[in-house]
Amino acid sequence: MKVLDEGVNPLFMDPDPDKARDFFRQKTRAMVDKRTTEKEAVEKYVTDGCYLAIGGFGANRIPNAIVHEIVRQGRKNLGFLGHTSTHDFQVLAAGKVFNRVDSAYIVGLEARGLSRNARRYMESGEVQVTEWSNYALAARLRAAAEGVSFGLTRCMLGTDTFKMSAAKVVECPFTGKKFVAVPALWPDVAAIHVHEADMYGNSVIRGISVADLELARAAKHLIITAERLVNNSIIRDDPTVTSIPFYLVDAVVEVPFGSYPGNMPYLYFSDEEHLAQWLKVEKDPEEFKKFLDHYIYGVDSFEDYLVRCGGLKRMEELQKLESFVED
Amino acid sequence: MKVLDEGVNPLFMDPDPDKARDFFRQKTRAMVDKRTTEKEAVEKYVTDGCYLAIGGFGANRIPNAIVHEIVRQGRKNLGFLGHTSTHDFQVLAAGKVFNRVDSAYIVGLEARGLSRNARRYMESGEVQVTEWSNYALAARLRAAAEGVSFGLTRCMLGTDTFKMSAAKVVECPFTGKKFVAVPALWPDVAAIHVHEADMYGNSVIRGISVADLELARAAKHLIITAERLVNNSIIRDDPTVTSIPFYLVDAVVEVPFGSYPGNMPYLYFSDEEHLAQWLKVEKDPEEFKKFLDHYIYGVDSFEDYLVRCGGLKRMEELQKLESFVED
Amino acid sequence: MAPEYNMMELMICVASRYLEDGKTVAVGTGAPCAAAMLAQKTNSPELVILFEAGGVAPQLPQMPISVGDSSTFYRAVMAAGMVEMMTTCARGQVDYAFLGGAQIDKYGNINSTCIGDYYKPKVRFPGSGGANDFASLCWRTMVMTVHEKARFVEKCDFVTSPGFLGGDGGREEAGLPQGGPYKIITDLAVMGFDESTHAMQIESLHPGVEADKVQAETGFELVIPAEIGRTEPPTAEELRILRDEVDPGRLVIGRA
Amino acid sequence: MAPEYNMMELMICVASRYLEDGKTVAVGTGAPCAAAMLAQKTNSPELVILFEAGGVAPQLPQMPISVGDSSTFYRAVMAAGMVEMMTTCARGQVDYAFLGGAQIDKYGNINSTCIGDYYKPKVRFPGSGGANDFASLCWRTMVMTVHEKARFVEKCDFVTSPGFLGGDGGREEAGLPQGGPYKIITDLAVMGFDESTHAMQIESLHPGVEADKVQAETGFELVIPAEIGRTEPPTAEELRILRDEVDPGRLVIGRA
Repeated sequence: MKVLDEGVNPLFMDPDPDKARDFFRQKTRAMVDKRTTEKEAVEKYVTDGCYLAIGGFGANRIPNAIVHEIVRQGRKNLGFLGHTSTHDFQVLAAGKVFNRVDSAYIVGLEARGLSRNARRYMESGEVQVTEWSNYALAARLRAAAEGVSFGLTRCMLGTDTFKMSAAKVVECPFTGKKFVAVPALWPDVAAIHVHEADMYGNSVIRGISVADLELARAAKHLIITAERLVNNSIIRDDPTVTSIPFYLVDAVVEVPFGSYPGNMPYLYFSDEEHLAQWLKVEKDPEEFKKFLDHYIYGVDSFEDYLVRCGGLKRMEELQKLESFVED
Repeated sequence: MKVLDEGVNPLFMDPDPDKARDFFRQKTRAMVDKRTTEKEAVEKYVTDGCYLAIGGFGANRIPNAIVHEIVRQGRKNLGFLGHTSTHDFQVLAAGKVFNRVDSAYIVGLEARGLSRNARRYMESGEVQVTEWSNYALAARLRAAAEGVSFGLTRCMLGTDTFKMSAAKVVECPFTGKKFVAVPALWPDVAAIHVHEADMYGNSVIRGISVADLELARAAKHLIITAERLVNNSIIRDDPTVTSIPFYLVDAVVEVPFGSYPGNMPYLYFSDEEHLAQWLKVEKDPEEFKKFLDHYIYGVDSFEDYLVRCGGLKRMEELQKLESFVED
Repeated sequence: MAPEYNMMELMICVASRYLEDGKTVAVGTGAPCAAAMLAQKTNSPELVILFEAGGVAPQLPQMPISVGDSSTFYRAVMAAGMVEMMTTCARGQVDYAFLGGAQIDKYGNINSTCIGDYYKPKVRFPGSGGANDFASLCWRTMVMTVHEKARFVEKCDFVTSPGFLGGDGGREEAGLPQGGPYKIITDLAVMGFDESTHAMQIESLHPGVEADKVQAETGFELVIPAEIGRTEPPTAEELRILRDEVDPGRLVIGRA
Repeated sequence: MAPEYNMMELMICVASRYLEDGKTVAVGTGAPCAAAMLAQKTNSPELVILFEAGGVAPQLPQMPISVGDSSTFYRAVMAAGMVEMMTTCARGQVDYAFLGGAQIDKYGNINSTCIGDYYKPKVRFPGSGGANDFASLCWRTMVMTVHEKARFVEKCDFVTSPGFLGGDGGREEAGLPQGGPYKIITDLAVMGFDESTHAMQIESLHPGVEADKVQAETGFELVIPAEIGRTEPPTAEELRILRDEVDPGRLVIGRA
């Protein structure tokens, strides 16, 4: 296949579909109890040096208990899929857990501003970056989910985003038109937060799915955190809404308010005060260190973090905000 | 892009994504009332010589009112997407409406047997055929839905199915591995039967979606038939289950029992007696002609057909079968 | 006294034993579906049944008439679509698939498209459907069929779905992923494939059947190993479950 | 007496007028979202708002904080995903998208990645996000920004998202579909692009602003047509709707 142009940055993961097939062949398809804790799930599946992806959209439906646990356990040298990441990236950057990033959106928190600490880390030279667009990364995951070694898009053509990617420009064998071939990406492990899951991992997401359906299918190991566990019979009552089947899943952790301080559609809104506090304390590295000790390193679990953030009272306020009922 | 091998059969539709874009640019995105009748929808969107695709899976969730109407209006020289088609193909073959077919599964009715009439038509030399597999055709629709000119799969490699297709073998620019490039397919018109739709075309499918989500996005014109019309507010109550948004849709027709004699999940089972009658009468061309006159040409509407098939009493029996309650 | 059984019951029982626990199997209507259901109730309670149109792990209330009918996702854990199922195969997460066809050759290639010249077919069959996809992408494809010379042919009129293509190295050369035919279960014997040449070989003979009978009903030369197994006939327990729980309406086993 | 307004209100009102009825617009948080909401309540009741993370035609209960927060699909007609939205753009069904960035050049190329050398950036910004996708695939991309020399540059340090690239024929040569920048709305003027060269040109000057002021705040030579329009200031009705219905909390219009 004639390559007309190619990006110059490193490709962090092997796009060989047969190696992925060999891996998936060994992964069990038995419908067995996969319930565990965030501590055990991270110990087992998020190992130093592995390539990690986080579901959701930055501060919306994120598996924040897993994100905190990764930082608390002090993981190092991870690869990271920086697609639609905001607060999750900010937390992981605070822990300096990654040293290479496939980036589409990093260091920012959308309308809230930029994370000074994440920027410092990215400007430090400690992190290798390869550029992509959001859709290019989704297309990489989708190609992996489809069991092929590359996907096609017309995004990135003609730009420095392409130049600083690891994509290639190819010619369509039917029309002669140019397309960007993006290499399939099978992350070693992904964590996704969902509304409901059964003990086997069958999961239901309510509202937008962002790129999580593709991610769930591309990830070699998948950790599901769920707002609540439901009986398998509840899943079977309405199989149309299941979007992640059990055989993709390695671990299931029940974490109520698991997306906090992020938004969880239909359940609770984001805690903008707490998120603003993150941005504020990042201005002073000393203060930030204390902040991290208080909220992440100095607690035993995500539940303790929720307590330090105001506990049930605060959660109820955020539930009220999510109802969008006028005052 | 180096082509290592290619199928020898004709490609019926242009896979140029820019021509499709120009078409879609003109199609309105206004949320307007699209309700109409099957008669008007077929008159307007299924024109002689156009390329047609039918949703569902042969005798499951098929838009049979549209299929009958196409035959009744005597359309000719259509192209047809013969993916997962069974009874729909049988009816359209009875009307001799198509003269070229992209085929993955035709002339058969799964466990029920083969349609003699459809076979006769396909063996007559009147119909041009290009071969594909079910997934290859789904991948062609998906490529169109993604706005690219081809999709990738490892299906069909090494077989006569590939040889008699219009696909090409290409080499992955990352791994050097071989893949089949299948050309994007934008049907001129598709009809899909759904459980619920609002007047704008926002549609809900309950149960398996087969290849209809890809088809809805690939088709230039889309006719939705729905078991029932619902108020837009019902759609907005649970946007997670909408799988076809209004801007893809040109016409909305309310057709209760619209998949009859096919199965409609959760509502009614297939009428195996009526389907068996089709296969039986096809043995005798004279008897078959009378049969078609009675059930299709001699009725004014699909509702009349339902009446001739036993009307409400029969429909209630099929509803009971669909409950899967033990006798 | 050994229980009595018909050939369909034998084939289903034999097929069910090859389906390992904790694996996925894509089934069609009829005998393959019965074999998978039987396996779940005997040796492989954690076998996962998939249907190409989108049904995942249903609690089948009856024998499906279509691989897309409501029963195929009745109380399923997911009701997805065809792309979902076929890409699950492509990723390497589907272990077994059952195929059917009008012809099969010595390398397990299958014809379900036509008899005679492609452009002027004597008989036109449905074509690939999902068969080529399964045969290309699953780890192990299986066939259940009656054993007759017109069906086991030296060369298929049309290769719809790939077996080992031209034999050893055939799939690799074509670019197909690892996989291919695993067991061909007929009313006479179970055939597998020689590990090096990938040619079809007899693995076990059904009760009362000898190798020359199988060869006589086969249109190409079978590999006949020095030692051939003898198919274990259905047990009373297998037959009880098959008849009482899997196919009480005798829709499949009544067809023998 | 003409109503008073701030620059943010002006930009939002002006932007809203360019959004035609019956079209789709992909919006971000803040001013673009306000412009789209205002358009729906004035000239374009059938304008369809889309969010890149999956929200389709929501009934926005408040200004979104994130393009993926719950409000972006509150009582939407569909809650989909990113692939759905971006492929809808790719198919040619998304008319407008709003982009932002740290730098924009004379051909409408945008930088939202970094200032300085890419490998040793002086400042690292978020990168493309969905911006490159929208700029590549939508028919008309729009920008709302303050007008300052450091932002309107001769050459972007990094081209994150494509405008017309090198000018006439730039997109075609790169293989991009038809599309590209449409209007750049600042606190000084509305800029469009010359039809043949695709270089940025002044289309209308805001009340009280002259062309030399705009040029002075621009780091490259603007095309200045012989006749330049004068931006119609916000009407009382536009301002009333914007202030009372679109942004009663003054989250966006309070930022001027």
